[in-house]
Amino acid sequence: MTETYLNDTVINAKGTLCSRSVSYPIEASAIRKWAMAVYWPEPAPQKFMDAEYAPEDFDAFAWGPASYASLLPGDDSSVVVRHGINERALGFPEWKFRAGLNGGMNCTYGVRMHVGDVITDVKSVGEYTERQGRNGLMLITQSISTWTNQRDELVKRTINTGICY
Amino acid sequence: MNSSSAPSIPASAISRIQVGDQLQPFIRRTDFDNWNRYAAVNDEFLPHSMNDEAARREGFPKAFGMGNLQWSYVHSLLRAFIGPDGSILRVDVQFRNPNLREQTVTAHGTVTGIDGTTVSIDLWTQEDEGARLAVGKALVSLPSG
Amino acid sequence: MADSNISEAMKAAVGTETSRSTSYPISESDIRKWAMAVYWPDKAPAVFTDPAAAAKTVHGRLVAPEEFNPFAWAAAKNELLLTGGLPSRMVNDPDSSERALGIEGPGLKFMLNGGMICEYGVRMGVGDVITGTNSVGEYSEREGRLGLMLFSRGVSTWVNQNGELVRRTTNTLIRY
Amino acid sequence: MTVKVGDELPTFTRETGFANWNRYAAVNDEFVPIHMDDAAGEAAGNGGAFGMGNLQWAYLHNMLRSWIGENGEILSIEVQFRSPNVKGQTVTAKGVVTAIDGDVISLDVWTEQQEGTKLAPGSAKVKMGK
Repeated sequence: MTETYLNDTVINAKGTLCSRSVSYPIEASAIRKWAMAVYWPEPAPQKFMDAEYAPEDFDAFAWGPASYASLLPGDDSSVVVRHGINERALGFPEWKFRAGLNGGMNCTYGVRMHVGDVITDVKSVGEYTERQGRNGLMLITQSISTWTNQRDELVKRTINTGICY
Repeated sequence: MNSSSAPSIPASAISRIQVGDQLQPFIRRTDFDNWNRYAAVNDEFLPHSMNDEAARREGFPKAFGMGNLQWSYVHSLLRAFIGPDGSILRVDVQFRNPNLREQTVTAHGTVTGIDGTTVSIDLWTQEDEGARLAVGKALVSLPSG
Repeated sequence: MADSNISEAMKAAVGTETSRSTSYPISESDIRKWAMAVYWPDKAPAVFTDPAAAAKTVHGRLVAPEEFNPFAWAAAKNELLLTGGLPSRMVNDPDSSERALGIEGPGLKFMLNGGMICEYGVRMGVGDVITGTNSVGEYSEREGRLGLMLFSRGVSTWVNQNGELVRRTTNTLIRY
Repeated sequence: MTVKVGDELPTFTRETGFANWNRYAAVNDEFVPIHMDDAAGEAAGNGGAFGMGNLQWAYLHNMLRSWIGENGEILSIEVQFRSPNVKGQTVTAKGVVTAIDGDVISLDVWTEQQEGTKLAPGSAKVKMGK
């Protein structure tokens, strides 16, 4: 039985900047397809077909970043972590979980994304906590993703919560 | 697999090609992974390619992939053969059998004729047991030299 | 039992232009994602993902894979040249191509993709706007393992913004 | 439009299954076996394939966007994924105004299935378009 997941390495990692990804320039075509998919089977609003700007939930890193760099010492960036953070490179224990669930998201929006914008995503470690649940001791993970555009304006800040047991 | 023992030909110049040459096969294990990605780019979301139940309702044992993806596999096969400076002039393919889930599909080609810098090729895709899924012909042109 | 599913009206319709579409300008990401999808799980060749690598080829720019479809997902403009109905891609109706022509279809229940022939002209690349015109191709039929099978063809001709032929595709639909 | 606490937003509804999920995977490159293969979803204990939390997230955004109008702004949103979105469910995104502070409107938002079970409850702050 695991007594705790939270060793000093995990606790002290809070706030650590883990990676920086830079997107390809946002294209009208990507905005259009995104809107078509999330509004399907109804037509997407015309403003998205015209790519006036992207829907807030648009992921500029879908289908991969243009460049990716780990910010962790000793990590050669060979593993591109799109969701969450590189726990192995952070030196976290190699937990063996039966399940990993998307626990939720929390997002604060700044300026909109437009065609031609290049987004930078910096991921950092949020708070790791644990809780006793039906399935035993659960680890609740948080990763924080901060997006800025080419003018350094905040686009969004997302906290992703994962539940592992 | 009739091509495994034959020499495979890299991206080529016309002078190095002979009738009878086999193209380096293009191989994919096929499943929802491939088909949904193809649907993604071609907006081709067909129930019988996304859902076993839907395929069974149409009388197939399980979900099957798009003919268009066989078409792409054949083009990938040809592109590797002609290299970046060659061109595909014409492709003609018939779909004979469904590409069922979990089959490994191999695209093959054999050089059947050379006329100047134009090469004719017989091509086909086959599943693990050797049954042909798509068969066809292509004309490509290679850089001289 | 009909001896033939090919009516006089169907024969007379061969050659008729049915619809025309104009694409949005082809973008880098359209090409990149297409190549990623069709080569997956291997990496797509750099000529489709890296403009610098593409510039070193005879094309001198990022060009799309030959089989790339600039009309996937959406077109900037769709024009029906006939009033009979939607283009066949939009609905799952074996008679849709005849319906679009305003003539009666053979009323066969099942349809299969019978194959396609494609002739290529100039390559498609970033920024190109493609105009595609669909027209009615030849009908034929023959007795096969599924009974009397009807083969109908649709011809699609694509040109770019300079009027150059990009490709001509003949699709065969098998109905039974 | 005058907004007051207790106002309910026009809903956004979708019948969900592979047709929606695979389209979403298409644009988000989210081709995960549990979302596209019943056997994989079953192995994960969900009785079959199930939809992405990200798509519930998108549906909530769609609802908010249509309510706030062209010039409105979504300031923040937060959801928890409580229950899987399984095949054949009709998912409805709903919202209700909980507070108004100047031009900032707070809302409870959630998605629910056809029987009223909440799949993804959360909250949001928005500004209406002028």
